[in-house]
Amino acid sequence: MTSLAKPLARPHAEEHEDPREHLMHDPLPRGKMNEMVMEAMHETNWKFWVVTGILAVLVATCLGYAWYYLIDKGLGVAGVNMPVFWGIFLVDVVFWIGISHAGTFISAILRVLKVESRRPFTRAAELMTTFGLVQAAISVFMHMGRVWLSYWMAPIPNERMIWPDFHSPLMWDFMAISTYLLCSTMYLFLPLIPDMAMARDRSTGWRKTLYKILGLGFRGTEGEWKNLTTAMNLFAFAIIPVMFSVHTIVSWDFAMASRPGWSSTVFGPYFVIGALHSGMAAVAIVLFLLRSTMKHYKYFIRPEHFDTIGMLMLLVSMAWAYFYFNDYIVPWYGGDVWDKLFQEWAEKGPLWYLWYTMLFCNIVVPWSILWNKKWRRTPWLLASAGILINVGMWLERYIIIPEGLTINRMPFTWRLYIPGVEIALTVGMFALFLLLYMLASRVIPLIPVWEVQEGQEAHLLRKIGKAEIPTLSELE
Amino acid sequence: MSQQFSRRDFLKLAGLGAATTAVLTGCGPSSRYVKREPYQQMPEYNAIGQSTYYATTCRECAAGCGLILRTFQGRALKVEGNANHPLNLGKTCARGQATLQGLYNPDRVTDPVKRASRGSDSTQPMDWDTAVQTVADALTNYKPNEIAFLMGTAPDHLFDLVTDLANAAGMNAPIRFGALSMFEARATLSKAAESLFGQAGMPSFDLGGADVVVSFGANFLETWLSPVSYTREYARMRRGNPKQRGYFIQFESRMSQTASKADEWIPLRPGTEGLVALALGRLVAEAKGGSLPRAFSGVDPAEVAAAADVSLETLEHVAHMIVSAHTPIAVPGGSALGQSNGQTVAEAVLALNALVENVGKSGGVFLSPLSPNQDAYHQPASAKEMQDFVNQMASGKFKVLFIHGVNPVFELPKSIDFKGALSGVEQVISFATFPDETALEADYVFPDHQGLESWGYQRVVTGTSQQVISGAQPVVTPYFNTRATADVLIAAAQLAGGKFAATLPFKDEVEFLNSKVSALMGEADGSFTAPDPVTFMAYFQQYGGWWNKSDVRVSAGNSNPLNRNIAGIEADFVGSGEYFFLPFVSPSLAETGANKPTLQELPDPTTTVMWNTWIEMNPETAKELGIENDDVVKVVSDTGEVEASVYLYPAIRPDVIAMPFGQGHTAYGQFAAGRGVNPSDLLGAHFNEAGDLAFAGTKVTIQKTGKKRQLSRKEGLIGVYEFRPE
Amino acid sequence: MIKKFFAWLKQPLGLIAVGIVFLALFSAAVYGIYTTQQSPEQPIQFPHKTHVAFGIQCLYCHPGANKGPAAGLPSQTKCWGCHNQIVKTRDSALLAPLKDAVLSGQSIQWVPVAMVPDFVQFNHRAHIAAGKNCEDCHGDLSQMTIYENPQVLNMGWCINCHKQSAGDDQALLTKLTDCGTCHY
Amino acid sequence: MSTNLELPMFTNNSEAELGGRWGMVIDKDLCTGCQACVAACSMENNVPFVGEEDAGYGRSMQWIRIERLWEGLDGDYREVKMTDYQPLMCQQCHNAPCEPVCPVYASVHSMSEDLNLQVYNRCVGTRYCANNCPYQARVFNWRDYADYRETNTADNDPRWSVFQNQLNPDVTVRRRGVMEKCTFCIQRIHQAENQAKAEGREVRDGEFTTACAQACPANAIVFGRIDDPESMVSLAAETSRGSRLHEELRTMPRVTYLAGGA
Repeated sequence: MTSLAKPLARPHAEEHEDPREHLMHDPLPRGKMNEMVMEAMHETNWKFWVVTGILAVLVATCLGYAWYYLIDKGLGVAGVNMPVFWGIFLVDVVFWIGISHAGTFISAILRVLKVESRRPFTRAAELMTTFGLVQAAISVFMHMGRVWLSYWMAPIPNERMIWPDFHSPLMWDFMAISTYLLCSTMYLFLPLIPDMAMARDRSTGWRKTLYKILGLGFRGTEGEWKNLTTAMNLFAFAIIPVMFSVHTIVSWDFAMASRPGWSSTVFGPYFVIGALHSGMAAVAIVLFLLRSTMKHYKYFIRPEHFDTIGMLMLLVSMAWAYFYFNDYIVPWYGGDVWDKLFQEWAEKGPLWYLWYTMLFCNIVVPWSILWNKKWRRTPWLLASAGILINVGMWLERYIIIPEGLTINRMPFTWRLYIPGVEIALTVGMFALFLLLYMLASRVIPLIPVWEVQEGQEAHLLRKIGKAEIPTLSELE
Repeated sequence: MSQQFSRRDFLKLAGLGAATTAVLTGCGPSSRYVKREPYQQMPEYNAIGQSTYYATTCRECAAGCGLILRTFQGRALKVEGNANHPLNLGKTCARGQATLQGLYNPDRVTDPVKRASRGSDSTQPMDWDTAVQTVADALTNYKPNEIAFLMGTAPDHLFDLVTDLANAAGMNAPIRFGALSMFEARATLSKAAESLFGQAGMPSFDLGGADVVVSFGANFLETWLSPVSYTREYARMRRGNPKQRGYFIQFESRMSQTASKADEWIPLRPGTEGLVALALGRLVAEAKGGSLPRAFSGVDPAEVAAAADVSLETLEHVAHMIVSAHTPIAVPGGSALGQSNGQTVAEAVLALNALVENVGKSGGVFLSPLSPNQDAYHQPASAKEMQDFVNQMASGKFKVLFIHGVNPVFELPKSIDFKGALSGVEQVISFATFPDETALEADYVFPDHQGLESWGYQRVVTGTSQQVISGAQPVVTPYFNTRATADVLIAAAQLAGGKFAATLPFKDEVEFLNSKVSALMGEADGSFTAPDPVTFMAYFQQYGGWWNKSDVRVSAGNSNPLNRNIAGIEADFVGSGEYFFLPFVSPSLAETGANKPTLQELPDPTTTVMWNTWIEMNPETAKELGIENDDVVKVVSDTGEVEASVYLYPAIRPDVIAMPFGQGHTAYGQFAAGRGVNPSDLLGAHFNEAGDLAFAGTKVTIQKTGKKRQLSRKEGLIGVYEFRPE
Repeated sequence: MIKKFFAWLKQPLGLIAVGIVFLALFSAAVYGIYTTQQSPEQPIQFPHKTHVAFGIQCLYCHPGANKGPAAGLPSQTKCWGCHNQIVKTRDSALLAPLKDAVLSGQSIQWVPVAMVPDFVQFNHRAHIAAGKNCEDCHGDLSQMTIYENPQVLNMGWCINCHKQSAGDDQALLTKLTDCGTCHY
Repeated sequence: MSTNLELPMFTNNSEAELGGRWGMVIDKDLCTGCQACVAACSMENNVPFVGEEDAGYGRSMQWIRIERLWEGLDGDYREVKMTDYQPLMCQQCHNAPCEPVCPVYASVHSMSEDLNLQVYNRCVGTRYCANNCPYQARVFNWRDYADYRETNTADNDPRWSVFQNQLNPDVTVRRRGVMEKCTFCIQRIHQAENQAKAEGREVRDGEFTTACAQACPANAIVFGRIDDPESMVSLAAETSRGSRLHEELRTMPRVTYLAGGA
């Protein structure tokens, strides 16, 4: 990690490279940069609206109508049955929470570790956290048999002497997700304030009103900056344990249950790593999409950033592989008959191909692509690897949840799960995620301009002098 | 400004709070849409909010189990067994439990109707006066010998009424039939008993007192004769004696539900049951020493073992079990009797009992006692008699046919063309409760009450050593515009006048019932005594029947049943196919269950299939034919063909194909119609010596269709067959 | 447009409008609760207070209360049995529905007022056995014509009383606050 | 607005009171798999039917299922043996895995009866309890199976509602999205207890029984008080043939299975 933390600390080792390849060494005037970001936000062509329209229709039908249908008819329209009481909804919950992890991880950990190359893409990642959590929460609600009573999970004082049960891992989940949603939204918002202020000064009409509200009257005085930096640093440190705890708690939904294949002590770290695995990959995809669709973003998002993410992906993939086989070998060696049957079922059952696809996507793909620096720096290749990794991680959750539920201690009941309306709802959720992201790209700058400028200025300072002048972030 | 905002906030909060409270308190203005109706006049035996319990008799099969019905505010809620009833001692089977769904069923015939044309769905509702007049006209407009009655095996009081009517008026004697009696081969059993013991009657097997039970295809835990009492006796055999657990051996080519409870299931080649019984007899007789009885002298155990595809060691082992047992018993039944040599099989097995000298003893065979108001054993019509009846119908001998409580269009094999023969009958009047296939072919349907709305009694034919007449009374008022058939006949007889009126000089069904039952008042040994007929009848309904207190075990009249030849012939099989076809009665559906959704959804005990028909096939056979689970195959016999999904059943001989009877209705309500297939379509008109249908005497071929139709199973295939934990 | 609307909302007129909307919502909610607590339209405006004033015990007409779950409605013949003998009521126009019902054999369609939802298994007998009086839950019927609920019959109300009845008896408290006591 | 967390139902079950209250003994040697208990249970407890397709997909609602497995499947068909039928309903564990996982206390332990309760009106349908039940004894209302209202009909047949005449008023009719399971016929328990209380006595052994035990023709199911050492169920559970399902999980079920011939 320390080597990652100082990518520019040894520029001489890569002297043959054009120093302008690095964003930090390729500064533009501040006004120009601000204009670029604003332009990317404002200029919307017809393709954007076509895609938005399609997504909106998808959301309305696949999510809105399908969910109405699900509530009206009951969960029978989904594929869940006995013994697979949890289906794709829960797969989606874990998946989206996993996705939401990378935002915080990239932003907070890299901020804490002062990694310079994080600067342009923290916002995009943080936004992913918030929107991913929205999807996760929706999935939880869709999963419930009587969603209209879901407020019973909240500890509302009442005269009936009934509380939610704090023994229940689902309760912890509920708490963890809401905490995380709150924290990550605030963590998204804090670095957004200067940019909102910047946008406020450069826009008119309803946007001006909006940015006026969101900018909280930020004017950029010394005191404001100081407070903001303090707040951001505090949040960056504080949100890391929250992030780790959330996915650990999600894993406890499974690890606390007494089911073969679930009751595993390694699930906590394993799920966190799995979340990072899919989250990193998702960041790669999102960066690729932003870079290729948003005007001027090729300037901000460069191969060096893909390189950073690619290295992280490789590292996380290796860690994931370690945990996966740890989780695999222990029951295999431990010899519990039900655990073994579950493994046998996943590998040799009718859905054996899912297991192999998962391993291929999660291990073979990253290991064969990401070791090469040149390939790492190829955005489309990294994005493709990201898509495959996400497919693999989704399958991993699919194997744990619906496939794992097939195998229980009552062999008489073992039955396959065939998804029903969940498929439409999952498609709808992906559409909603994209739609939210696209709409957000119209109202908030997806590049934290001030952070980039801050970095560039620090590096400019450094280039002027002959002596070793430390970077701004090292000064902090 | 801020003050105003806070006021608005306050209002907002207050409004929200009120609305939430309204929703959350569950105040549900729905209470405003409910109406409560008080009793017009409260029945004196009712208490508000309390359930009332009535004793009655189950009509889901002819066994005659006593029920206690829990009723609440005029609705029947729950079937419970009558704990005092000697047949079932408070227990019920699944079909008895579901009889409520026959009562409260949307598909019942709600009014008397006239059918536009036979087989058509369009009907014209009538009023009951016209209906009664129609029956009266039918009685008077035709010569008595042109009128025929076809009745089910339940209820007995109606049969008695019709018998009286027919006898007095010179009509054809009513004939009774039922799918269960056909598949139980009752005629075979009683004729075998007669030929061996010299006395007709239904043999009863005291399993509870036996310590080794050797059953030849008898499915006594499923539908055979009286499943509830036999299941109880089975339990007594197993655990009744704390010192020794009874041992149970079943010879059957397929592991039926009964066989699945056996300690040893010995699959033999179909048709060799008689030979095996004789061979066992010889081995037992030899082991016991003394002279070899004539009955067993003609067989060679080694040859029999080869013919039956059972090892000689197995036979010797079974013989050893019998010899060393204290009270062994052999039971014939099920498919063993449904062969061309069924009566021989029954005789051979009964002879085995005679050999071990258990006839008339505890733990042995005895003839079931006759019911109190019965002078001779009446068995239901055998299939052969039904064929004769059908032939008479086709030839136009009958001008009027009354049908009650039986569905021959569905139950009889297609080759005995009941439906076609109906065209020879001018007027068909059905008293069906349900719009079944036969009612669909009737000109008029004058619906009878469902069993729980009816008066009556049922004689207990077998299953207990006491003489039992089981009483039925309505537990609820009729739900639809139906009328008791006995009432209709009595009213019609009054209208018809003459001999008819003289035979049935009753006000209604209840009066007829009294006349039949109150004669028992004088019996000293009865379960209750009463000073006068009114009290007697009140007790009769209250206790759910009358029975005598002491056991009546009728033992054989013939002193030496073994001194005779039993021809150990092998059964003949009809058809050119290579697979033995073995239809069996579905334990949950049987005759009358298919219209009840709860019974449709009860898993079959052995295969756990629900809601449909399946074809049982050994996985080896299927592999040879390239068939997998749920593949639809066509089963073809000489007389018909049916298509159904395959269940790969591991415990069946590879040369046997089995199918449950009970599905395949084309009418009979929304839960039965169009569901599954009827195996009796495959059966030809082949009979055994006693005239019972040789239903297990057919050979069939299997053809693949290339289609697949998923069977609904309660079991998961994965855990039960594929990834089995060791 | 939206901006204008919000600006308008801040004006006194707008505030009044907002106030009216919320008042309407609030009163609708209050009315909703109010209606459920009011006596509904009944086929016969049955005067409980008159009957109580005559000294008729509750259990005379609702005899199920100390025997089983439901207190029950009196059968029509029971009503008519008395009213038939009182000349004044025999031909009273107010009791015409009762007379019609008795003579025609139809049932009077009473609207239940004290109702618990289907998932609550309420048993009168246990409450009577525990020493509760009718008026503890149903209020003072000598003041009512048609019955109306004196309080909201909801779970908080039930539990509250259960807790008070149990007092310091832990075993009784366990029993009386057990979910399975009322819900199954 | 009292929220006293120290109420008994919120405290954890300790192992101090292992005695239990109601229990069941099922003799697998006697069970003939006849399904009478299943039918009786469905009729007593308003268990709806679900139709062919849903039933085949593992959604049938019966609170009891009769399991059977095979032995010797790999050998000759003569060697194939069916295991004993095993009627399986909620085992009413003392340490029930279904209880702590419910976020809303819908799956809760009845401390007064020592039974597992499923409070239908509290259930929000997370189905976690069903996942965590080692016996897979819980069933879920995937659709409105029991909705026999006239406006909500099968094939728009208004007579559909005829079925509702049979519903037991002592048992809640469940709607979609709710978990349910065997209750040991708690309505009968309460009725017997009320009756006994009114008569000033304890509930007598054999005074009442569950619907399944009542129907069982083989008398394979015995129900009663297990805290009374003289009761039929206690005596039956004492034998050496008794065992409980998945005892290794320490769920302490209240159902004892008797197996084997001896």
